[in-house]
Amino acid sequence: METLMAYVIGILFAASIYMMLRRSIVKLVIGLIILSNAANLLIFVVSGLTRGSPPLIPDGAGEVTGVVADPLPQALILTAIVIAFSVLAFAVVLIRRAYEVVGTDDLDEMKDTDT
Amino acid sequence: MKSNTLILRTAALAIMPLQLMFSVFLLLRGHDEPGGGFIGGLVAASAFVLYAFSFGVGSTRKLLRVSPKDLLAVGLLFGLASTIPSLLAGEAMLTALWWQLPLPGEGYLKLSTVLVFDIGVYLAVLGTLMTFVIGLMES
Amino acid sequence: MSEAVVSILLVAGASFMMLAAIGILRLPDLTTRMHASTKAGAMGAMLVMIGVAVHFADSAVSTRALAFIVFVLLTAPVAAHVIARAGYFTGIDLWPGSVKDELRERYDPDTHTLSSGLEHDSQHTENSEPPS
Amino acid sequence: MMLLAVLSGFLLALAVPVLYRLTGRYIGWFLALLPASLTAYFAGLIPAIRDGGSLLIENQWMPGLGVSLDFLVDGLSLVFALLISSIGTFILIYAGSYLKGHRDLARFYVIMLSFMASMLGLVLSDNLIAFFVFWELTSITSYLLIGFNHEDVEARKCALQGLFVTAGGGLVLMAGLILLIFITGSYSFADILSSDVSIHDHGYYTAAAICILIGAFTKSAQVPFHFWLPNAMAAPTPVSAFLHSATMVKAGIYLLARLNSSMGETLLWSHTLMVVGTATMITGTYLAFSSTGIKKVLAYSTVFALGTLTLMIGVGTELAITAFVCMLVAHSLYKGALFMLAGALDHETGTKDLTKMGGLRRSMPWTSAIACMAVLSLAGIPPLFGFVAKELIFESLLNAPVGGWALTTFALVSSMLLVAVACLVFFKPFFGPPQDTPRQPHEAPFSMLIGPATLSLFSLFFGLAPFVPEVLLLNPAVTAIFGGDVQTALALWHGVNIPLMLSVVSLLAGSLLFARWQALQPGLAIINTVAGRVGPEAAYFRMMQGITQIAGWQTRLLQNGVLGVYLLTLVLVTFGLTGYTLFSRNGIHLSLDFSDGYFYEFGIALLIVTATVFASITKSRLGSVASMGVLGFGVALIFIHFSAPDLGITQLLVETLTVILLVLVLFKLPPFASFSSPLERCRDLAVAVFAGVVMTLLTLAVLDIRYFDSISRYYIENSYELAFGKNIVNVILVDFRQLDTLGEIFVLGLAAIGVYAMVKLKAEDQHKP
Amino acid sequence: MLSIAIDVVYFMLSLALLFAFIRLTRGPSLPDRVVALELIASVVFGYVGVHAIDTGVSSFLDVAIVIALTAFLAAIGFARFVERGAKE
Amino acid sequence: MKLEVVLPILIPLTAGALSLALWRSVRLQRLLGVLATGLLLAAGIWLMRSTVEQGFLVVEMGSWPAPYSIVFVSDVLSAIMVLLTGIIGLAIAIYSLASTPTGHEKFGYYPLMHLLLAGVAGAFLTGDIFNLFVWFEVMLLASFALLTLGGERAQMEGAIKYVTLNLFSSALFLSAVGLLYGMVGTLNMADIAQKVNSLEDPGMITVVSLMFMISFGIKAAAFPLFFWLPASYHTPQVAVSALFAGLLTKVGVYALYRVFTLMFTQDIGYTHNILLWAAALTMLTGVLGAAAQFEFRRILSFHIVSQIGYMLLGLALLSPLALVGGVFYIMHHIIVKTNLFLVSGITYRLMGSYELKNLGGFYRQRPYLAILFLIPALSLAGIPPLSGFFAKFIVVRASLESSEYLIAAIALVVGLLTLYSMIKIWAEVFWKQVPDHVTDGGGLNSGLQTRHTLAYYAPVIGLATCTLIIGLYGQPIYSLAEMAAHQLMNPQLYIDAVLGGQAK
Amino acid sequence: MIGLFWNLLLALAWVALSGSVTGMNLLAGFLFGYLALMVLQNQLPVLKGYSRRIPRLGAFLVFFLKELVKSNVRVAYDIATPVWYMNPGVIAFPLEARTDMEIMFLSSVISLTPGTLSLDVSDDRRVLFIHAMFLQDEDQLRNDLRELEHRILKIMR
Ligand code: NA
Ligand code: NA
Repeated sequence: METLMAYVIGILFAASIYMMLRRSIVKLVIGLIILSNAANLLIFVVSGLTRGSPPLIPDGAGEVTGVVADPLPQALILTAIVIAFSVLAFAVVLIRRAYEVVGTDDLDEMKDTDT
Repeated sequence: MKSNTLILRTAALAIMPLQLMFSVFLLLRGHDEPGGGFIGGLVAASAFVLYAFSFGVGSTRKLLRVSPKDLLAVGLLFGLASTIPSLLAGEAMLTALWWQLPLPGEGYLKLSTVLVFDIGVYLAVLGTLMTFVIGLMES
Repeated sequence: MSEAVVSILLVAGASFMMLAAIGILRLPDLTTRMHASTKAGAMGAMLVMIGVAVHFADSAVSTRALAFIVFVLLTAPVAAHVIARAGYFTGIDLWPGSVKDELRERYDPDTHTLSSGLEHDSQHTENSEPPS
Repeated sequence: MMLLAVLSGFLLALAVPVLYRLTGRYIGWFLALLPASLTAYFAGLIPAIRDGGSLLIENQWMPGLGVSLDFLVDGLSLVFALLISSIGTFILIYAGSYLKGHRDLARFYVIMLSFMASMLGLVLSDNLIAFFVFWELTSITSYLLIGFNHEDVEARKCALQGLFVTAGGGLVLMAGLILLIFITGSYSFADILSSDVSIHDHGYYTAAAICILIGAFTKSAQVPFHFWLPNAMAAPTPVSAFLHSATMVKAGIYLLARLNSSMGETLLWSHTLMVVGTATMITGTYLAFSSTGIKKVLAYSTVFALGTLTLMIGVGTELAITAFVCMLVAHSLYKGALFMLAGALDHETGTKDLTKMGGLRRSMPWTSAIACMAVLSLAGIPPLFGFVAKELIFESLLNAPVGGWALTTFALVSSMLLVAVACLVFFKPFFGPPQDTPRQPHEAPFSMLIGPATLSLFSLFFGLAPFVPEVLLLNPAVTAIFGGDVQTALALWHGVNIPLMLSVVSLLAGSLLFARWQALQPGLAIINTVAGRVGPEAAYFRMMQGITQIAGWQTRLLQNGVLGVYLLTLVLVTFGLTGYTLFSRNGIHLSLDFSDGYFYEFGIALLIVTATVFASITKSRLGSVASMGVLGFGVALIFIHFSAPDLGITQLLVETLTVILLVLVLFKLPPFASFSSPLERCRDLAVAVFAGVVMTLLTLAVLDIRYFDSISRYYIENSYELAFGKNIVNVILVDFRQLDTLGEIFVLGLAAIGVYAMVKLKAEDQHKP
Repeated sequence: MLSIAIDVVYFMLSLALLFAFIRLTRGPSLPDRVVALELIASVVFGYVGVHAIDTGVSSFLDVAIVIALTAFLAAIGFARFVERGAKE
Repeated sequence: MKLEVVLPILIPLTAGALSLALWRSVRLQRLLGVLATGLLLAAGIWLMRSTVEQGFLVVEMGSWPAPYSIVFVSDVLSAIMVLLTGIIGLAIAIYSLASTPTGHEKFGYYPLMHLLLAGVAGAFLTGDIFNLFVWFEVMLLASFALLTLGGERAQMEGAIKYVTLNLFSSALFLSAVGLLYGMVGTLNMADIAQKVNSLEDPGMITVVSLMFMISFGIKAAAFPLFFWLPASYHTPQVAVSALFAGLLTKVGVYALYRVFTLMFTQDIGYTHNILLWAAALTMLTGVLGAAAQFEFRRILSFHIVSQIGYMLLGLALLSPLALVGGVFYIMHHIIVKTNLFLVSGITYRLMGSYELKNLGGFYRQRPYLAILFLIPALSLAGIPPLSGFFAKFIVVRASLESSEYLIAAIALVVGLLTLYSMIKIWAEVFWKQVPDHVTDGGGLNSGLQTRHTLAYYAPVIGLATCTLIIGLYGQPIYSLAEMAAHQLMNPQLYIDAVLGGQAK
Repeated sequence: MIGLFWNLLLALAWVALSGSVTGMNLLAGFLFGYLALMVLQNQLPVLKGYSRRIPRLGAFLVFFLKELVKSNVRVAYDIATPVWYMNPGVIAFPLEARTDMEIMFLSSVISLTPGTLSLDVSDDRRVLFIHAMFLQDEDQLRNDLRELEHRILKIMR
């Protein structure tokens, strides 16, 4: 299953990069969202997929016995999801303000600061 | 067209308390089951978002009483406060401290810096999301 | 025994969802699609949850399954209502095969008022408020 | 004491603003006390070095880096130190008068004193790095001095030119010095001079020598870097006088002399010096002859002198070094004097153009008398010291180890031209019919004449009694430069010999040239115009222009403002580099073994992929957003399916809220538009696919590799026992790795503040401070 | 028997997801897409329930509960959008 | 408990949260701004003293043993960086009293500033690769918010580029952490280093190390990943620019230093060679970019890029001296670059423009400001005896020592072009007369309010003094850099310090 | 409704006090709470008639489930078969329900029942507009809806 997910991850990265390369700011943000999903999935997949044994200690037991999914990447991804959410919320509002202030959603017209 | 309806408003009043209750539930038992401060905070926030969608921003502000930023600040301070006992105790920062308070009957109430921290997370998440939503809806 | 019940419940639930999915794919307009999806979807989910409750036969699980069902029953119709209403009022056309529309004529898109049509209906005393 | 002596200039400079308020118009006299006492102090050191000895005074600075403020006093450094402090004394006095009432006089003195101190530090430093420090300080202080009239755009340009050339050379010099340090393993001139290490045979020698020579040549205005020096005339006259006579341009000469005994004696070194020196010498005199501004004429004559000095070091015989020292002293004396006089003329007549002056000997008798002495020395006419130097030059060239006659011929030619220049400088302003000048000429004040007078008198005195300076100073200096004990024999009169004959020839021919000066001017002007187009100065301007053009082109290319291009670059670099590394370090292993998956897992994967693709290609932005929601659901399903319920919940919640935020924002934005051309889309698609392929290969490669077991076992085992929680993920979040979560909520908070401010703070509130 | 049923259910749910997703891509109007998204959420509920049975881990139910409580908000958000008359 | 190791994050975090709580009282926030940054500086000094005395300070967060806990590790490099954070923080906090528009103060300027500092300090201290990511994000979001504070058009345009490119970098970082974890199963940097160094065929580690390199390279604004910086750094209000200029890119540089001395030293011939050429091209493109600019802050922004090249060079050469040079360069650069931005803020305040063509007359009217500009400007250009000279000298010397002649030549040429840029500013802003089209000499004649004068000048004077001290009294600084380099060259010291506690 | 709320609150309090969070315990808490409220309802006007509602609620649930299944089958049949038998349309349904809660509850139940979907309430809250899928026999539909309404009002009032 990891193998399959490797392909899914590749497609997610490709799609996100394609979207980020668009000139419309909305597409840019959608690209960013896909990108964060791709990175999260990547962490999840490369640290190994385990079916049906979440890292929860059953009632009455002191520890988990047998195979259990690796809890550490899960914790990392959780943090990463929250952080990505914060950043994306910011980015979403940013593009709206940018559109209001600049008056276009075409990124190619937003080059006054550089040139 | 006018956006809120009687049905939505009334349903919101019914659903929202459930969401809030459930969010606290998620917060409190997150140490042992799926949940925790973050998830709890998100559910609480969605309760207020529902309210805001149904009754508008002004009412939501009134309902919240404090500004979302204050919630956020309190949450962050809670999060930081959870580090202080360990520092006072001379332990490394963020060392969890647990106190067991005997309850009437056989149970114990487990109080810990971890819980304080989780509450901080809950409030911070709630404050943040309400800041987003109220800010966006007002503009 | 319980396995059989669970299996039936699960398959039934899944069938409802299938049905909803087929409906949403096949039916001709928004409102008819919603007939299929919101109810059947909720129904399917509830059946599955009942199956879960039966399977675990544990009070904690049952409580949660019940809570789930309550939540679905509360939220699904509200969502359906809100979407349907929004869809209707923004002018998404009904299927041409529709037989009647008693709403359209009572809605004034300029003032955004929706009248009951009963304002001058003296016949309809049964439900009118007593004059105060 | 030595440290204080060197740094006193800086200290005094700091005090100038206060002193200026206290002393007012006598500031020049007052400040001159410092160089005067320094002169006395350095003179007091003469006995210590008379027999070829040297003093080493050590002061720590940054020992770790090998930087110290050690000072080396020997014949060479002391000659320079004395010239700097003594001429500096007169310059300070002179400037007080020349710039009387100038609103920036205090600033002038601040920089001037710093400049003087830097120069002293330069010539006295034993430590190579400290030497370089002072070297650069002279560049920067002279920049400030040249640009003293900073509101004049020309002055700014000239200052920049001087700085660019000298600082650029300085950087090369730095490389050279570092290489020299590598070669010798020492930071000290004294060590290097006395070391047994064979510098010449070291692999770095050539590079070091070239770098050091370039550094010295730029500083000392050797061809082809000579062009900045005349332009430095934009500075007020006292600056020019100081810069040309005793400081700045002499720094490079000093360095060459300093290193001659250890780095010289190779073909590279001596031939380069001879060729460059000769070229500079000829160029200098020619340009002096063809100029009309008095300061320009003097400046080019400095170029001549610098070339001659370089040539002498290049020749490198005992005689040549002796000639070098004499020329150095003679030139400093007469050039300092001449510049101050030129300043006096300018000050009193209001013009710098020689062709606009005439007959001033009547209105400015003292000035003309002093000028007479200085000019005689310049032209190398007895009994002035310039003559002694010139004789020695001819003699050493005649006896040069290689190319003696050729060099002599060049020297003769330039000597002829120089005589003509000397006549020009002297006869044009003071003789002939009086001309209308912007100001009514009258005699210059005492404070402006005391400097040139004293310097000229010294020229005279040294010429008449050359053994006095010889015994005290020049002999030790020659010894220091030559690197061995040398007995010089200076005299005014050597009898009738070839050098004398050459002098006579040059005198006659020079007078003839002067007579034809007026007639030659138009022709010279044409030559100069042509040379100006192809000469080194033109090259400098082309280079500066080139820098700006390349910079502009590069910036337009790289920083073009288009985010897409930035991203494209970033993506290509990222995945190109990663992909290449993967290919070269691990190889490509494509696996298509999906047998471990269940069909519904394929279903979820398919859902994710189709949702992603649809989100990317749909023309409906809300379709895209809804599709993002589906993507979120799909990812959540993966999480749930592979044992991560907390992740599943969080993903779903966050997805829902993201959709809500997007929706709240999107209705203020216009619908999707397609801006790019199909070609661009194909390009982007190709890049994106490439990136995706690399990520897939990378993931596949890592899947096969697990070098070590995860540390997670610890959490699984201790979560309940030690941290009292059964949800291990949550325990990690709030206990084992609580700090991550603490950071995370602050990230949330920051996003909230940012969003709030963006939404609420309107641009019109900005400009209130 | 149960395991067969579970596989069948997984299959049906996958199909349902697919159909719903097709509707989502087809639209044509935004509410159509939203309805499809809602249905997908419902299918995810069902999926989670079945998964809980499949793995024997009841904690997965919590996922379903939380989504049930919140997922409909997206629909309400979209509805607001539609009501304001914004263009697709 | 080594309190000094955690204070550098606790102080700004608390100050940030408190400032947020004190949202309505700008006065208290201002007070807190100066107070907390002052405390941060004090903590930095404390940390520096302890670190120098003890070599390494390690705190295992939550008292869980490393590598299971997140550790904070202070070595000399970290301590230096934290101390600099304190210095810059205090300078900016004071400067902000005068320069920050009221609107910004009312909308979270101070909380953002504190949290930015917290993120920066956290990144410098953490010994955990994922925790580093978290602090990066704290810093990044604070910078996003500060960058957009005010909402002007240029800010928005700049921010979109800044945000996008930095998010790309973050995603790359995160992916790299995931891949690394997938292979070695740990997050503690010392643990990773230990494990990676024991591998026989670390080819895939090299691949992942490149992802880190690119990600940090983006944060550090190295060639060809720097676009976001010149696009945005000149857009926010000047105190923010200055804060960014001093600290942000240096976090990327620090991260590169950390991972490419500690963790990824198994394929130096490849990785560090890439760094070397990146360094050279960064220097060149940055300085050429600056040569094409005629706006005060844009020139300075491009020079940040250029100087990042020098710092990378120190790392790329990976010799003791080169690392000394790199560390020295970082110290020098942070102070000098911040200061130049602060000076540009004063000129802006007085004449209302950053365009060189609209500025002028400062040498005449504000000679002391001219000196205060010249000190950092000449230092930046590497003119002795200022700090930049020694920094450049060491780096060039290290390049020559490593027989990288071309690189040394580039470094020297870039030094010259830097001087050219600084002189351009000097000539235009200070020497040139007030341009004719600027009426009334701008605000030059009226000047600043006295209340503001102190707040504007005190940080500039303080930082200029630092520059002078580093140059004139450089031995202690040099020794520090030497100690830092020694520790960086011997990663086993770090590993033992962090994981040694496990054995006890 | 408030009664139900109080009852739930009591149940939760019970759970908290007894310290064991299980479904059975919650149910027990609910039962005890229900009994307590039954005792109290005569004293507190808010709670008036609460005890009767729970049994009615049960009855309603049975009715509702029956309707649900019935109409689901009907809709399902129409969806699953190639030919459409539906006659969709929007009807105006005069309300007897008055309070917000009643109207909401009714409309929700109507929406949940396949074949009908509440669209909106008129501004004067007297008419509910319902989209129905099968309008072949409109009167029958109205009657069914009316019965539904009555049953609901019985619980609510
Ligand atoms: Na792996
Ligand atoms: Na802890």
